[in-house]
Formats: sequence, C-alpha cells, structure tokens
Amino acid sequence: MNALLNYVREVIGGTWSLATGMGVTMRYMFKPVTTVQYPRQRLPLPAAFRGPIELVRLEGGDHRCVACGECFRTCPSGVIKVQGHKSVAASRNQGRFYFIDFARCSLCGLCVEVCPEGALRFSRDYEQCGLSSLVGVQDLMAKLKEEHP
Amino acid sequence: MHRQALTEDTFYLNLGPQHPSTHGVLRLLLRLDGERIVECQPILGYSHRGHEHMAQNRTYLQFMPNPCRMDYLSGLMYNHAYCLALERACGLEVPARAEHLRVICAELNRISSHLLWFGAYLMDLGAFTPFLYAFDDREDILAILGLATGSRLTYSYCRFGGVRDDVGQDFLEGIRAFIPKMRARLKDYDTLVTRNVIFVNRTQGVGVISPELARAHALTGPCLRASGVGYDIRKAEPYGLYPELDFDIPVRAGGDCLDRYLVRVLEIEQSLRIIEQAMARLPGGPVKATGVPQFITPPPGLYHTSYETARGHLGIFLAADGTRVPYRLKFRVPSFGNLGILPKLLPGTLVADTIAILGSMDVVMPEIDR
Amino acid sequence: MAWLSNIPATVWEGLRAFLGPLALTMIVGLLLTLGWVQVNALFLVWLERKVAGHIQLRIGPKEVGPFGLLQTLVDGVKLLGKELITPAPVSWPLFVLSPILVFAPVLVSFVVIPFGPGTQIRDLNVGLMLIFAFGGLGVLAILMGGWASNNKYALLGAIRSVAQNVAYEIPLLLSAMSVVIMAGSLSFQAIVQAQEGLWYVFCQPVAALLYLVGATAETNRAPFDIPEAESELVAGFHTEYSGMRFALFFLAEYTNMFIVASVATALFFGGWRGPFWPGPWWFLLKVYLLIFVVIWVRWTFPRLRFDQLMNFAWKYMIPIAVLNLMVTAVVLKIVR
Amino acid sequence: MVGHRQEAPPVSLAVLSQVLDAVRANSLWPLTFGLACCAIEMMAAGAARFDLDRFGAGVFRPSPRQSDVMIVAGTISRKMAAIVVTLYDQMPAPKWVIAMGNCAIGGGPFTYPGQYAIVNGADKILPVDIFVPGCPPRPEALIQGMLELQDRLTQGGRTNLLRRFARYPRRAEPGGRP
Amino acid sequence: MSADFCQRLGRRLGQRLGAAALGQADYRRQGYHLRLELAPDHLRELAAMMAEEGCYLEYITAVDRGGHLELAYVFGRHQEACRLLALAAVPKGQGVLSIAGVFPAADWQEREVFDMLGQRFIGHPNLKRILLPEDADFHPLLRDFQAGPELGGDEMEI
Repeated sequence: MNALLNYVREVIGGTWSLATGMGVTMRYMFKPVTTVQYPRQRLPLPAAFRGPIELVRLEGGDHRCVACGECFRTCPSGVIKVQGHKSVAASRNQGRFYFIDFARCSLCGLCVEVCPEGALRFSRDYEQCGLSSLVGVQDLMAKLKEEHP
Repeated sequence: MHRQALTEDTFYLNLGPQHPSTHGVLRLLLRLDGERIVECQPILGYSHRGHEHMAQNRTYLQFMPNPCRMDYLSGLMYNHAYCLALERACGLEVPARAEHLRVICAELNRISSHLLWFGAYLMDLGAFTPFLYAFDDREDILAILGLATGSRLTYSYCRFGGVRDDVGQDFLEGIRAFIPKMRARLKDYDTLVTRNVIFVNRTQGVGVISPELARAHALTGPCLRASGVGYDIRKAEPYGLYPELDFDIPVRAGGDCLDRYLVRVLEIEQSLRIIEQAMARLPGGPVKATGVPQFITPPPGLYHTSYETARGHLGIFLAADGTRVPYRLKFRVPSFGNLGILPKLLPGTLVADTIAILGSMDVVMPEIDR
Repeated sequence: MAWLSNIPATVWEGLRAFLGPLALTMIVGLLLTLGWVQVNALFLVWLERKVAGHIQLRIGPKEVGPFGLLQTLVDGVKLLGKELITPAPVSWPLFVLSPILVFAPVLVSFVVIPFGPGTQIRDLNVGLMLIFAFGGLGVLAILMGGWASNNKYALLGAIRSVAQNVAYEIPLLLSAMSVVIMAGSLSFQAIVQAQEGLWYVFCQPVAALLYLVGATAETNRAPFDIPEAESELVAGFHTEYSGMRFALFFLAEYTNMFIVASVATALFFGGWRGPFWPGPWWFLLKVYLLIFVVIWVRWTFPRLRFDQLMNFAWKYMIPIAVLNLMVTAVVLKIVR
Repeated sequence: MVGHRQEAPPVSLAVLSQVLDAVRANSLWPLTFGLACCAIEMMAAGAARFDLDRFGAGVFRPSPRQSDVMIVAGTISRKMAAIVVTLYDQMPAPKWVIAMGNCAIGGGPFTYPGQYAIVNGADKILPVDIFVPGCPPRPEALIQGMLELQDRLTQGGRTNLLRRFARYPRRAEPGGRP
Repeated sequence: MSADFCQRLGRRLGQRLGAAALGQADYRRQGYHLRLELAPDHLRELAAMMAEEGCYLEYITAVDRGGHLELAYVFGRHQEACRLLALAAVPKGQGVLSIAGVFPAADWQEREVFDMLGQRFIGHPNLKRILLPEDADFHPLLRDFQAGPELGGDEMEI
C-alpha cells in the first residue's frame, strides 16, 4: 500500500517542483534585461583597467622614455623593442622608437612597474581588432605624435 | 591508435576533443556496447602549452603571468599560491592589508569559478537558462574584481610581498551591494535547480565515489568533500588570513553527482561569509612590502606549498638552486587527480551519465595539460 | 476598365468549372498551407529566440530589421546559400531523402486542422486518425537520416528518437481517445462542436496534461530532446546535415510544434470557439499561447536521461492515461 | 567581398552576391570551439551581458556542418593542430575564421625560442580573416571582431541594409573614454 | 596533535627503512614535515607502508640533476597535516618499480614523469606518453633538451 502512496507522493512532489521551477523562469522573464547593448551603450571601464601600454604624454607632447631597456629585459614575452639615441654627447638618452607587439603581450604589467622613469601606463583601448596578424604592432612614439601633433 | 576489426558488437566513440561538454579539449575514447559504456580511456595533452618548461628559462617575476593561465577560472588563486610559495621560500613578510585583499579577491574568484561550473554543469544536463543566470552573477563579480585588478580573467594581481596596488571605495561598495544580491539569487537557484525533480533524478546516485576510492585516486577539493572526507587546505594547513576567519567546510557523505553539486553551492555561501568577515576587519596600511628585490633568489633547496583552489589541492613543488631562475617548478594540479578516477566510474553507465559525471568533476583542461 | 477588375472572377469561374469544387479547394489549401508553414516557422523561431532571450535576461535578435523580425528570414536565406555537403561514406539516397520525408507528413496534417467553423481544407471524419498516422512517419525519416549519415552520434540520436516516439505515442493516443469518447466522433469539427458549453480541458484536465507532455516528447523538444541532445550527442541525428537539409529539419520541427499545439487546442481548448472575435483569431491565439508554454518549458528544465524517459512513459504516463480513459468511460456510461 | 569560393561561380550576378553576402553577414553562426582561456570570454560574449544573439550570431552550433564562423579561442597545441584543420575542412563554404586572443594570433605569451608544444598562431594552419588581439580580449573586442567581419562581407557596411545601427560610432574615441 | 603523529610516523619509517636518511624539515619555510632519502628499490615498500598509514599520494615528480634523476614522492594525510617528501636518486636510463599497484593515483603521475623526463617505471599498467603527442621522441624537461627548428622557432608548418 505504501508503494502506491509514495508513487502518488512522487508524482505530486515532482509536478510541484516542476511548477515552482517554471514560476522562477516566469519571474525572470519580466525582470529588466541586463544586456549592455554594445556598441550603442558601453560598460564603464574601471579606473585600474589594463589595456595595451602607452607612453605617458607630457605637456609639450613629449614623453619620458630614455630607452634604458629595463622594460625590454623584464618583459616575459619579449613584446617591447625600444631604441634611443643621444642628440648631444652629455644630454640624456632620448627614445627614438618604441615598438610593442600587443599580440604577444600578456598584460602582466611588469613593464609599467619596473620603468624607472614612470614613462609607461595602461591605455584604455579595449576594442582592437584587425585584418592582419600584425594588428598589435604599434610604435608608441609615433602614436603619441599623431594623437597630439 | 590501435583499432582492431570490430568483431564484437562494441564500437569506439570519440567524445572530444571538440565536444560541447568536455569543457576544453579532452578526448574520451569510449568503448560502447549500444548506449552503455564498456571502457573509457581519457586522452589528454590537447592543450599542453609547456608551462613547466617555460618556468625553467625565465625569472620568478617573469613567470608571474603563467599561473593564471593554467586554471583561468581560479586565476587569482593560482597567482596567490605562486606568490605564497615564493614568499615562504624567501621568508618575505606580507602587510596585513595585502593579506585581507588577497583573501577577499581569492574568495570572489572562487565564487565566480563555482558559478561558471554551475552554469556549465546545468548546460551539460540540458537546462540552458541557469547558465545565463550564473554568467550574469559572474559578470558582477568580474566587474568588482576589475575595479581592484583591472582585468577580467588573467589577473596577475599579487606580487611577491603583497598586491600590485590598493583598492578604492567603489570596490568595497561593489562587494557590499553584491553579497545580498548573490544570496537572493542562490535562493532562486535552489528552487529552479536543486529541488527540480528531473535534475535530482539525473544526478542522484550517479557516479558514486567511496572515500577509499577517493583517497586511492588522490581526489581533492569538492569531489573529495562530497565523498565524506572533510579535507580542505584552508583548514588542514592554513595560510594567509584563514586561521583568523571562522567559516566551515561543507561535507556531504553521498559521493554522487548531487552531493558534489551541493558541496559547491554551499561553498559559495561560505565564501560570502569569509568575504564579509574580511571586509569588516580590513585594516589600513601599505599593500606591498618594501625592499623586495626585483630578482628574488630563494636559497637552494626543495620547497612545497599547498593551496586550496576552487577545484582542490594545488601543490607547488619548487627546486631552487639559488639563482634568479627556478631550477624546476612542478604544479600538482587538482583536476589531474580528479580526472584520473573517470576510467573507474564510467564502465556500466550510459552516455548521458558520462556527461553528468564529467561535468560534476569540474575539470579545466589547460590546468590538467599544463 | 471594368473588364480589368473582373478578370479574377472569370478565371475563378473557369477553374471551378474545369476542376470541380473539391480539387480547387485542395489546391488552394495546399498553396495556403505552404505559405502558412513558412510564415509560421519564421515567426515561431523568432518568438522562441525572443522568449528565450527575455527568460535569460538578454534581448535576443534585435539588430536585423525592426525588433529582429527579419532575423529568421535572414537565417533561412543564409542556409539556402550554404554548401550542401554530402559526406563520402554516406548512403546517399537515404541521406538526401530523409529531410524531405521528415517534412512531408507534417504538411499533410494541415488538411484537417480546424482553423474556423468553415475554414478547414477538408473535414474528414477520421481527422484525428490521420494526424497520428502521419505523426508516426516523421520518426521513420529521422531514423533513416540518422542511420544514413554514417556518424556514431547520429546513429545514437536516431535510435533514441525511435524509442522515444514509440513510448510517447501511446499516452498521446489514450489521452486523445478519452476526448473522442466524450465527443463521440473523430472529426475535428464534431469535437469542437461538442465543446459547446464546457471546454474539454475542464472536464478532462489529466488528459490535457498528458497530451501536452506527450506532444512535447513527440516533437523532440526539451525536456525530451534526447534525439538531438546538444550536450551529449553533438547535434543528434542532424549532425551531418548542412545547409538547406538542416533547415528542412528545423522547419519540420517548428511546423510539427504548430500542428501538435493546434490539435491540442481543437481537442481540449474549444478550437475556434470564443465570445466575440471570429473563429480563426481565437484558434490562432490559443495555439500560440500553447506554443509559448512549450517554449517556456524548454528553457526551464534539464534533459531527462534516456532510460528515465522510457521509465516515465511506461510507468507513469501510460497507467494514468489508461486509468483516465476508464474513468471517463464509466462516468459517461452513468451520465448518458 | 571576401570569400572562400574555391572557384568563381559561372554566372557572376553582382547584385545577388551582394544581397547574399549581406544576408550571410547578419547570421554568422559560430562553432562552439573553445580551446583555453579565451573560450570563457567567448561564452561571456554569448551570455546575458553582451549577448551576441542580437547580431544573429548567438546560435552556437555544436556541429561544424551547420556553422559559418570558426572562432579559434585559445592556444592551438601541436597535438590539436591537425584536428583544428579537420574541423575547418568539415565546415561548409562560405566559412570564415576569427583568431581570438594572442595565442591564436601569434602564440601569445607561450612563444619563446625553444618552444616545443604550440602552433605559433592560427594563421599558420588556417586562412584567418579577423584577428582580435588581447589576452584574453574583452567580449566587446570579440563583438568588434564580428562587426568587422560583417563589414568585410558588405563592403565596409555600405551594403548592409539590414543592420540598423550602422550609423552609431563603432569605437569609443581614441582616448578610450567611453 | 599533528606534530606527534609526525614523530611516530618518522620513527616507524626510520626503523623500517634505515634511520640515517630521515630528517625533520622546517615546515614553515619548506612546506613538508618529514624528508626521507632512500634507495629506489625501497620505493614500493615505502608506498605499501604509507598506504597502511592511510596517507594519500599527492604527486610524483623528478628533478634532472645532470647525472641522475632525483625522484620526489610526496605523501599527505587527510586527518592530521603531515607531509612526507621521499627522495630517490636514480641514474638516467635505469627503471624504477612502479607504485601504481598500491596507489592508482600514481598511474597518471608516473606517465607524466615518463613523458616529461623519460624515467621508465617497471610494472606500470600502460606506460605511454600522456601530454605530448604519441610520436614525440623527446623529453622536454631534461636540462639538455633543445627544441630544434622543426619543433620550436617561428617558422613552422603543419
């Protein structure tokens, strides 16, 4: 007899749990949609956001990089190629080009920390895509010049 | 691959390496008799990237981004474990505020890892909607962790002797807003999934693991705690802030898929408790020990560190030779042991159970293949 | 210009005279059905993706056309433009024939669907029988397709779909039988007429529930979608199909859903009966409400395991269906 | 018009192929093919917050026969390379490949002299159309990649009459301030 | 409670396997309580003993010390925190008895050590490569391994 009893209880309990499950989905159906309709709306980027690195821009459109190669040595994936030259014998070394291949960078942030001059910081560009595998290769100095001529 | 002429009526089925529910690239070579499984042989290595070989030719600091890419679901915990290993070896002291921030971020990472597992597991069983709800919560956590660390998945947030930089008020506000929302959402998951009769039938009594079998196969983490053995490194060998926090370890005795599910869901609740306690007593002060050299050189010798990640016991074995570069670095990865038990569980079950058992093991393939 | 306006009339009279009324209605009915099947599939796929979206807190198709309405049309045309791959080790005739055979019986079932009091292609007195007969044919085509595509996943999916449809055909018939006993005839018009005062769903709630559950299993929709279980068998029986063949399977599934819902409306929810609107509007409203419930069920529940599915059919649904039938027979005996 | 047409069609109806490409652009069904960490960001792009389904690309088909775009999300290891090529061959034409993440573009953080385990980039074994750098790239970057692929198909979006927001700014202004 | 368990375990190990090689370790810095150097042929006996004690095999790894391979077996306990690191120096090319019979967990661990460092384990159920492709003929974690151009480098075709 109790076999029949728990058969009925099983059927009732089962249908009840299915019904409450559907109740939950119905409730969620009328909840506001959480989609951020990119590219119309955009999520606010956190202040500490880590995009590809860029050179810190001083007032005169200049940068602080002295091409000491510290970032070049510490980068685990060999992303950075930097070259400097001395305009005058006694003056400090002045960076000439600063190539990075963002397609090999793992955004660990060691270069930004280790730079003695504080010449690097994280950019906030997160929407890069391109048609060739060299999409990540940029010369940061040229980019600095063209953004603020 | 040997492939005899199929005289008998069993046939080989390759589940993977590209399959919707192998969570990465795992290949299960199944011998099927109709729908029932006769023998199962997991074949690994499809996402082997040579982390341990890389460790032998870069300095300790340069190896920093690698641990987060082994188990990208608990990236911050791997990062924390790697820094812990080096701090113990070199005897570095970590300021109190950094310890608190590490514990808060690690527990948030554990919740996001369990949520992703919850969504993926339900998708394996056929319900697609909980996956979207779990991802919705996970996005909130990633937004909060983004405020502290700046990235969503591969954090590299901890450094030797502390964390990279301090957190602002919006990080703390985000967590305070997140915790009640998560608790309400856990109640909805309870009614939608835990009490659902189809889910219970699909997972109860499936893939039962006895405590002895679990110990023989070196199972750790939620899979072990679902078989009745309450072994959690945060309690067995406490590190960081855990000795001073009071939280308990959910342990279930059944050892089947349902209990592995329940252990993880209860662990989300415990992690919320830990975060609340750590937030309440968050001290001020520096977040990074001063005077840590850029190239740390731990004294020669063999070191071991244990850490409790979302999947179990992560052991880091370090053979240091006193130079800047590790001589040998071995990661004892929890999923490697957890997956090793699969060939023992599967014979005799159906294909649908294979997916349920594999899903309940919560394996991440790049962590196994290193 | 008067002659211009009555050209259709003269053509109509000519055809009616030449073909005779019966053949004319059949041809017009067939053309209307083909048109309606396309429109219905387009709308249903869009409705499913939108409802699934909103249940899952997201939006669903939105960018293509207003509210994403053109999305399904775009998907269909894209599938039309895809390469039709016929893998080499495939037994070619069955592989090609299977999508057509899945789609054909579904079309035939439109003959007896009672859209309104007069608007029915042909009121056969064995309407219900025809629908269940052609319902069974679809499974044969799925088995053919699954076996022919020489893929282990497809084979497993095909075998599962046969076992599932055999198991769920019986409670479907039994629950429909209990309605037929009350209405006294197999023809849809008679059944809908018989629901004059009281819809059958109120005096046969168990049969209605059984019918809906059996119908969800019949059309291979979650939680009974084990033939094309995405997470287990990659894509079930249509793993090897690409392009328009896959679209035919897709079309057949959604049209089958429409038919099953319309039969349920006719049997249990009073067909086209409704207070002030004309018949067909009520019928379509009820059908699409039922389809919404089927979609809602799909995005809520996990999938049953193969043997649990059989268990559920043989041990739970069939005993209850037989019990319901007997109770109805006894009550009718007493009342009449 | 980018196309992987093995051979030119006998009759070249320019308008028809433009319409077909506009249609294909708006219903790019991706193949569920996650290799490593970028797979999680691909799932996040398909999930509620970023919802690829808005562009008709949310239908993640498990079988290569029914998918149009192969999103290579993660590191292609040496053991997996042959399988990736087989999967690509199984897809019906016209098909495209999006290399998502640094590992799929050029091996990412795992390329160094003496590397023995991975393939240095998906373009060594597959004809890749769109490259989305990042480690892992944010879901928005993957959506940018999809939109870029849609523009590639429809001459820079000009013939893409179906997509309504062609007039919205595709990228935030250079400073990244949204 | 766990400290005296380690003492008792250490004493038993000392009697069974020769006291000389047993050493306490500073757990705070090194992470293990007991350290034991033993000859490779005692390994199976050690494994049997640890199985009786109810310990579980955490992992097996090997360090290439130039002339010989230093095998490291690490055993842990669920109840009390007590970790034993057993070290066995094995000249390259010489096989070692597999403990997969006692601890099934060792099956994959030994396959990985064979795959990465080429250490053969006698009596292993199916000693095949686990991570690298079947036809690979090199062991990457050996110190003298250099990935040739056909393997590493930039240009490489499939």
